Amino acid sequence: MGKKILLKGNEVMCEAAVQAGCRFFAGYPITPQNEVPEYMSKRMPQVSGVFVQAESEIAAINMVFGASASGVRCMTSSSSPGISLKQEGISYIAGAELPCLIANVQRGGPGLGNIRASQADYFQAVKGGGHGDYRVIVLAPASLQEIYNLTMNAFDWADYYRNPVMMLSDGISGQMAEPVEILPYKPIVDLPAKDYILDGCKGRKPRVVKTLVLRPTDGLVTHNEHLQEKYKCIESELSLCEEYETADAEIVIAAYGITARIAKGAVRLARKKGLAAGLIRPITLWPFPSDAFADVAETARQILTVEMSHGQFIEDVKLAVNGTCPVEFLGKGGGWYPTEEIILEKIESMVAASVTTAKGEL
Amino acid sequence: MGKKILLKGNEVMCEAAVQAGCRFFAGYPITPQNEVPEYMSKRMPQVSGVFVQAESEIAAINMVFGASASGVRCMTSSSSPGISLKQEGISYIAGAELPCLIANVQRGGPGLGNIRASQADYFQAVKGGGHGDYRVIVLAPASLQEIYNLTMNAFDWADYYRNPVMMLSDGISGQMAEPVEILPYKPIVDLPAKDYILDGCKGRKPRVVKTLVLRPTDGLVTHNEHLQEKYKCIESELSLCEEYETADAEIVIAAYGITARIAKGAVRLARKKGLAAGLIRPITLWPFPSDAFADVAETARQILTVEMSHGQFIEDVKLAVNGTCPVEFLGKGGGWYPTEEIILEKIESMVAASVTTAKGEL
Amino acid sequence: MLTLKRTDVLTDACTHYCPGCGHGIAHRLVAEVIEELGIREKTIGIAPVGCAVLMYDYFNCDMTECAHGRPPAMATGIKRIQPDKIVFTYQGDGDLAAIGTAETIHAANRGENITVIFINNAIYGMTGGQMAPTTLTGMRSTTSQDGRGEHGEGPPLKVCELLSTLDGVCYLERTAVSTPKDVIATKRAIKKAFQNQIDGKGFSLVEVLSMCPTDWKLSTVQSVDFVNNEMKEAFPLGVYKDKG
Amino acid sequence: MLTLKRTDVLTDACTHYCPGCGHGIAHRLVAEVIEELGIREKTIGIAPVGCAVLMYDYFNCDMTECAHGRPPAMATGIKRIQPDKIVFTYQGDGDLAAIGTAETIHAANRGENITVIFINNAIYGMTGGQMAPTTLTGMRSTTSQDGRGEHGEGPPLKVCELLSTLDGVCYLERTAVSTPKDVIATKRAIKKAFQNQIDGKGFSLVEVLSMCPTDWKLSTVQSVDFVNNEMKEAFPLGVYKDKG
Amino acid sequence: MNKVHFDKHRCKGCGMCVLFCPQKILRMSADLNDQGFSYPEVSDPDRCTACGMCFRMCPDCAIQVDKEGVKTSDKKETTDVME
Amino acid sequence: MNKVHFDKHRCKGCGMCVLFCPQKILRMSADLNDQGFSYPEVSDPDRCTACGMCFRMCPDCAIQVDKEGVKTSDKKETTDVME
Amino acid sequence: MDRQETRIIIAGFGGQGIVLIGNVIARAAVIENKNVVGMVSYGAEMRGGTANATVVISDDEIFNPFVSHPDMVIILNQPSLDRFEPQIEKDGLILMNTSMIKRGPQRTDLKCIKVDATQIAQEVGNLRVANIVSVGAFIEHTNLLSMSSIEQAIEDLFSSKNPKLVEINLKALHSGAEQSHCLQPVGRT
Amino acid sequence: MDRQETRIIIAGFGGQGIVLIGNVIARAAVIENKNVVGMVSYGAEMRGGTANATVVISDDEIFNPFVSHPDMVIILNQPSLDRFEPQIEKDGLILMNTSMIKRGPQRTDLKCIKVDATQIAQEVGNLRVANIVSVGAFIEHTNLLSMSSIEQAIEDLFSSKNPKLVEINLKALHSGAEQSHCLQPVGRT
Ligand SMILES: Cc1ncc(C[n+]2csc(CCOP(=O)(O)OP(=O)(O)O)c2C)c(N)n1
Ligand SMILES: Cc1ncc(C[n+]2csc(CCOP(=O)(O)OP(=O)(O)O)c2C)c(N)n1
Ligand code: SF4
Ligand code: SF4
Ligand code: SF4
Ligand code: SF4
Ligand code: SF4
Ligand code: SF4
Ligand SMILES: [Mg+2]
Ligand SMILES: [Mg+2]
Repeated sequence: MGKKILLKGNEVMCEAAVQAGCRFFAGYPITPQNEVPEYMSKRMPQVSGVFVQAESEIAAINMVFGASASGVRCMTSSSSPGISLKQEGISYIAGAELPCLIANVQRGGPGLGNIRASQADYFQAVKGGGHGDYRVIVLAPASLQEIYNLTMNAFDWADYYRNPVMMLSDGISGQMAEPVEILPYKPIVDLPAKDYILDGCKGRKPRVVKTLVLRPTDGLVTHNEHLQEKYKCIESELSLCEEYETADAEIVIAAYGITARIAKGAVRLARKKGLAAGLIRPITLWPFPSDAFADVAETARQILTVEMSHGQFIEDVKLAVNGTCPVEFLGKGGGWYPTEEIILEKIESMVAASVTTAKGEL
Repeated sequence: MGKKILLKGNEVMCEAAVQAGCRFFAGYPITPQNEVPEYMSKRMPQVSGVFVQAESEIAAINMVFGASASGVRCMTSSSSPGISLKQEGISYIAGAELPCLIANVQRGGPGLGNIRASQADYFQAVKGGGHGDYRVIVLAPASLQEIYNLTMNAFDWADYYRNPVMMLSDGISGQMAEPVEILPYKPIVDLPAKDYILDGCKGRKPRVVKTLVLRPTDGLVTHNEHLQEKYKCIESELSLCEEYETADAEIVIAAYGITARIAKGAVRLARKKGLAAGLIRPITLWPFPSDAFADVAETARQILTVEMSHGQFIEDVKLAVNGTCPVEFLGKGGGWYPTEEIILEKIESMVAASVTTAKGEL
Repeated sequence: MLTLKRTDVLTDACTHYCPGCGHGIAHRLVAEVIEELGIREKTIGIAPVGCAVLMYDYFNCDMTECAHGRPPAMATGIKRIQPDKIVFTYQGDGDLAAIGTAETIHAANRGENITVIFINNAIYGMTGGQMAPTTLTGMRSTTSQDGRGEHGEGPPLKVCELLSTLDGVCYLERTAVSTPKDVIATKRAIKKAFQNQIDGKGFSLVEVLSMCPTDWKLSTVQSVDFVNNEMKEAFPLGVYKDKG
Repeated sequence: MLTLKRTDVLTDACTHYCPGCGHGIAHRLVAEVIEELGIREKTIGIAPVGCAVLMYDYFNCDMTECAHGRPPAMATGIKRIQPDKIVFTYQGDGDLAAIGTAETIHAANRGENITVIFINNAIYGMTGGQMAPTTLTGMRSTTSQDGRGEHGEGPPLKVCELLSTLDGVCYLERTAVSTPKDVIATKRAIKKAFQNQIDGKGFSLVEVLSMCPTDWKLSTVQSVDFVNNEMKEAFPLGVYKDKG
Repeated sequence: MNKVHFDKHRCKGCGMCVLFCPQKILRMSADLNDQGFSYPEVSDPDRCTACGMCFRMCPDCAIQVDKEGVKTSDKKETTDVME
Repeated sequence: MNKVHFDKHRCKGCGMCVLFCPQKILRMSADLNDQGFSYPEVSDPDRCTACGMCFRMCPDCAIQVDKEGVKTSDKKETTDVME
Repeated sequence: MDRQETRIIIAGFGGQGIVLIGNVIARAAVIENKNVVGMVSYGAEMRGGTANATVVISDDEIFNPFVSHPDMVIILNQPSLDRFEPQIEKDGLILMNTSMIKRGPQRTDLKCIKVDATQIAQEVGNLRVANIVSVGAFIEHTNLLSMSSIEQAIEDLFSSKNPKLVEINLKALHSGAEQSHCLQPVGRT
Repeated sequence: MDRQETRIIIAGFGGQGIVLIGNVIARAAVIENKNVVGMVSYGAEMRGGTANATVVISDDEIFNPFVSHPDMVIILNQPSLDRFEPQIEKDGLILMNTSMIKRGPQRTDLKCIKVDATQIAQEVGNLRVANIVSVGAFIEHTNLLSMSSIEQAIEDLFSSKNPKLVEINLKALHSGAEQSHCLQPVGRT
């Protein structure tokens, strides 16, 4: 095991990106992700990469669009309002099937909101805040080591599937510091040649990177079908999920990212109290590990969704479970943070209610 | 009944807005919604209103933000890529609880896509393409007369709930012309006084319109809880839905907007062929008329969702039905248009399959 | 007896600004002008996203706060609907000259009859000291750690010079708050920028060179010197446009 | 024998442009310059969202098409990664001077080493004739039906004049394609703008006054007259900046 | 031999060539091409000076002009820059 | 009577007043206010000319200056514009 | 498929007044209190290409406003014939402006109205009314709408602009009606 | 609640070096191979107000990185005392910089470390090391981390910058350890 160093989540993500060969970063300051452009502004020149502080989030995502079309591993980062501004660009990049990493260090909304952590951009990330039928691979790490590892993987997946990847982080994950092992980068998939790159047409036919499809009349329909096939393939290959103590769990908590981390603590407490609790934690939010949820729903009596928002993630839980198991909710937006104790309390009240119901049924 | 006049859908929406007292429009050209700014540029001065061709969609939505804070009924309009750009602004306006109308005359995506009609911005509109836990009332008219009526209602609902309303139109609905009865405006709810308006603090305490909530630390949590309560109230008061031949239907088509209109034709054809088909059509996409869907799911054997996208609306159908009834899908994005015949075919194949299954079950 | 004291157009609240921050001085000047012109009860101010975002807590008039960079657009919406009201925006250099470039230029070119107070502190204050469009060449910030200009950042953007080419603009002046004399000149400029609006003359902007000791990582004294020596050289003070 | 004929840097495709549209002439000039400089195999062009969006079908070199108004940002991404390649954008007035204002100004001010061909036809061509930032005062369009300037639209935006104030910019020239002489001057300017990039001199922009008979609702002859008489008056031709 | 040649199928009938021909030897055809446009015809080929004005103003590259007697510098077959 | 008055609680200890007092009669306190800042004290009140420089430069409006003998024009109680 | 409605496509070059044809027909349908939906091709598709418009007319509710397989087409130029002929419903109807189209339809199941629209328009005195000439021929040989509704529609459209326009368009309309002929499907004879 | 972990809040004025305290403690924990999570208050909340940092240390996995109810607090100024005292867990610990804080804690269940940090720092020769003085006192009177890990952390942090800084900070650390005292909870005596 290598030496562990203490870094902020935002910095961990950056260093992983650098290790994975990211050589272009464009971004615009916004709290709580400022460490990202700051780190990159220092680090990129050191590795002969390019850092550009863009005039806006919109410019930044379109610079990334250009960098990606040039074939380099590239990235942008922002927090909630800034990510909203990037939606058009994300739709373009997804439509053009270009790889890149987009980090959203979520903060409280709506509007300017505040700068506390939040998970209220789930819909935007997972369903698509931009226009059209596109998908972005969405990753939700729950520890800084996982931020590190997933960020490296993210670049591989982006290249492999020619698709943007979003790192859905949050103010706590970005700001907290934790010891992390800086592992060397090793690609986890065989990477295809980038035969779409615009680098001048020397010795080959000119290439075009575009999203407009006017001809034939149904050309865009065909392109969309192609995209959907790719998305199905990603769904079948990439759904990642962690389960903890679910085997015999009667109440399974569904949570992702920092919330899942806290929920794990709650499961520990519950187990100590003799309650059969477990945790299911999607690591990829899209593709959503629906099968794992469906399986859990077969054995669990109840599922408790915990999120730092007012019920977004829960929709995917419900869709996966498809009515086979009741799904309860615990969550708020705007900078509310769950604690192990609050979650435990909710578990206890669910147990109590189900006992009551059981009695009532007699 | 008044005289009917022939207008394009985009113009119908504008005229309804003018009739309902809309006196501010800001927008930026984009096909297939250009008739909207064009009509408004002519019409607004005639009624002493203000038309501004903004430098961008972002400027337009923020002009509307200002106009709404001034208390006037106001509106902006765009098509898919332009609506993506407005997401930050929409989140702000929703967070500040200001009324306005936003029209999305959807076109094919992702990216620049094409200019054919589409319904692939459903997620963006209904789940929220912007950041944070906010909701926008989303309307989906299926005829030009309904565009007219709902546009007038939209301003009432916006004022009543202090919430942005989105008219989710599409290239066909916007471009087609149909005879429409230009009815005079009558408010459909008792409108509350606009006691939030910024008009100079003469004779009163200064007011603030804002979305930043820093203090107390949980101020934004409280604000979000308030918003959620309002949203619950809207959900209970405003879910609108049309049902057609559902009472005895074995196969119920779920569709909205222009697709529902075509689907209705398919139901007619199916009935002629002796197939027990019906149609359920949400008029409000948010709030989603979940109860009506749940009811239908109790009597129907199968539900068929039809949409001009690759499976967005279907998620709300599934959530409403919650596993009580199988939900099939027919749809594509990028400018694919369903016909009565295609839908009928799908119905027939579903019937055939279910007969086979029934046989297999024997 | 003439008393120099806090105007009632400011609320009692203590600001959240750092010690020695120029925003405080600029706030007082704007508030005093509003008082002197007797327009408090018809003024609507627009706070930016930037250190001054909380100015709605500090001003005793109707206020709003707007998305980062969009105050001129929001002001357009307000002023067009209420031409009899006085509408001003108060914006930082990131807000006005980076993300809000398009909104600034087009509101100016349309000649919107509004007043813009532009606080140029050559840095992104609120977010903790990143490079602004107006950061000086060679100046270090958290995102130009080798000094601006070393990695293709270009020279600082001069907003008054830029806007002076627009036919729609009425009045542009660059001032500072780093000496008492500058403060007086700034107030005069701000007053003129509001008076222009009252007189229906159109778009007026006052660019105020202002101290940010915190993110410059300088003491108050050093900050004042920085404005007086470095910033005034990069951004010459004066009237850049005056349609009269 | 010298033959004036279609360059191979253009594909065989017939353009979708309307009869008499200036885009066709401008395309030829850009293509010929690319040929003459021998840079086809290292050129990457960026099509705008506007009537020229399909130019990727017409140019025989690597091309991309980008979100409306963002070509300078995309060009920045491409050029920074491939400084040895020749990167140009080709943009309309809506693209470059309305929605893309911020991207234009900041790429220019950073001195990005790219070439921008700016087709000013005073109208939103592709979307069917709405007012552009460069629409002339008094000129009617589908969104300025009483003539620009009657409802607070402001005067036309002069891009070369605006950008000329930016220290980061290398070369700015305004030309036209409405007479053979202008066409020749335009080609010379475009060639210089590409040569500057080859020489690493930084941001060069050529603004080309161009005909849009369709959305002006004029004949070819009237369109040519409109450029020569009205547009050239509002937008004086000439070199606005040349760092040499 | 004609010095000026028109690609009738590429032509959109805009008339720019006609307008700018200094010799005024061009006129639009009565016939329409496949796109439905009339196209230029040379009324008096002998008077063509091969000046290239028509070529320069044609938005559709539908014209070719052969300048006899003018030497082709190696790489610069097509040029508007008069050197 | 002092012509200059400090609102110690509002003061953030920036020292602008000290820096710009032409009489050099201001200094920062050893004591700290509730916010943790030292604040200005007048070393020699008699030498205060009520020039208002300290007031003008104070970012926190923590200073009041009474200009005796100067008439208050009706509406303009506070003014930096020297007329 | 048995439908109550008639689905029409009108197609030609950009400048041939395609939109106006659709407009006149749709307005006449409104006058006759029928249900009608009209649509015009839009956007970049137009530039330098063919233009087309669609009209759907029905006594019943109209469900699908979009026409991909028309019952009837009005074709003013050759490229449009090439494009739309294959799409026409079986046993449908085609109107051709023979001034601009050299060949007849290739399908044998179509009823075919022929009118030398450009030529007639020239005779009427204005090349631009060739579109209304076609309308005259179209109405004359179909049972869709009455000639008087079309006349009314033309009046509604032009009277406010210029009464002279009403006159010349009506003249064009009637000339088209008179100087056209309708061939029964070749296949059937 | 029985937790394996120790949750610490450090609070004071912006300029008092709060972040550094958190950093030193967290790094020392890493040196001892413990699990640790540190966080610093950020953004607009800082401007002109108090700053605070949190550290959670545990031999086990740390689940909740966010500290709302600390077991221990290090308080360098009066407003922070007012704000954080009520949040401390029952029977927790409070360290106070008595140079800046006039009153003692109001709760009777808290163990209380007192150190005249600003005063001691002045004696050490640099007002700015008052933060490290506090760390010395904190480590001396708790069993959380060894003094040698803290020394190591200080060296890691400062040696690359300026060796002199290492020296003065170590001196501050030890002075703090020596010149502080710990009071048992009033309630318990
Ligand atoms: C869309 C968006 N992008 C970025 C931010 C983050 N942000 C807040 S303030 C600010 C810039 C502050 O700098 P400036 O405008 O110069 O004001 P100052 O704080 O210096 O007064 C930024 C980038 C945001 N809130 N929203
Ligand atoms: C975000 C976005 N907004 C608007 C549009 C619609 N749109 C397409 S081209 C165009 C403007 C075209 O005008 P111009 O840039 O002047 O180019 P021209 O067609 O005149 O050459 C607009 C507004 C779009 N595609 N995307
Ligand atoms: S960071 Fe700078 S601009 Fe912001 S309050 Fe502090 S000193 Fe003022
Ligand atoms: S609309 Fe105008 S700019 Fe566009 S192709 Fe036609 S003439 Fe050219
Ligand atoms: S080459 Fe010159 S003279 Fe000959 S046809 Fe062309 S324009 Fe006329
Ligand atoms: S200029 Fe070109 S396109 Fe125009 S008429 Fe002449 S040959 Fe045809
Ligand atoms: S009023 Fe003038 S002299 Fe008196 S303390 Fe203030 S600055 Fe000094
Ligand atoms: S200028 Fe104001 S805030 Fe600064 S030290 Fe003096 S009184 Fe205090
Ligand atoms: Mg600033
Ligand atoms: Mg244009």
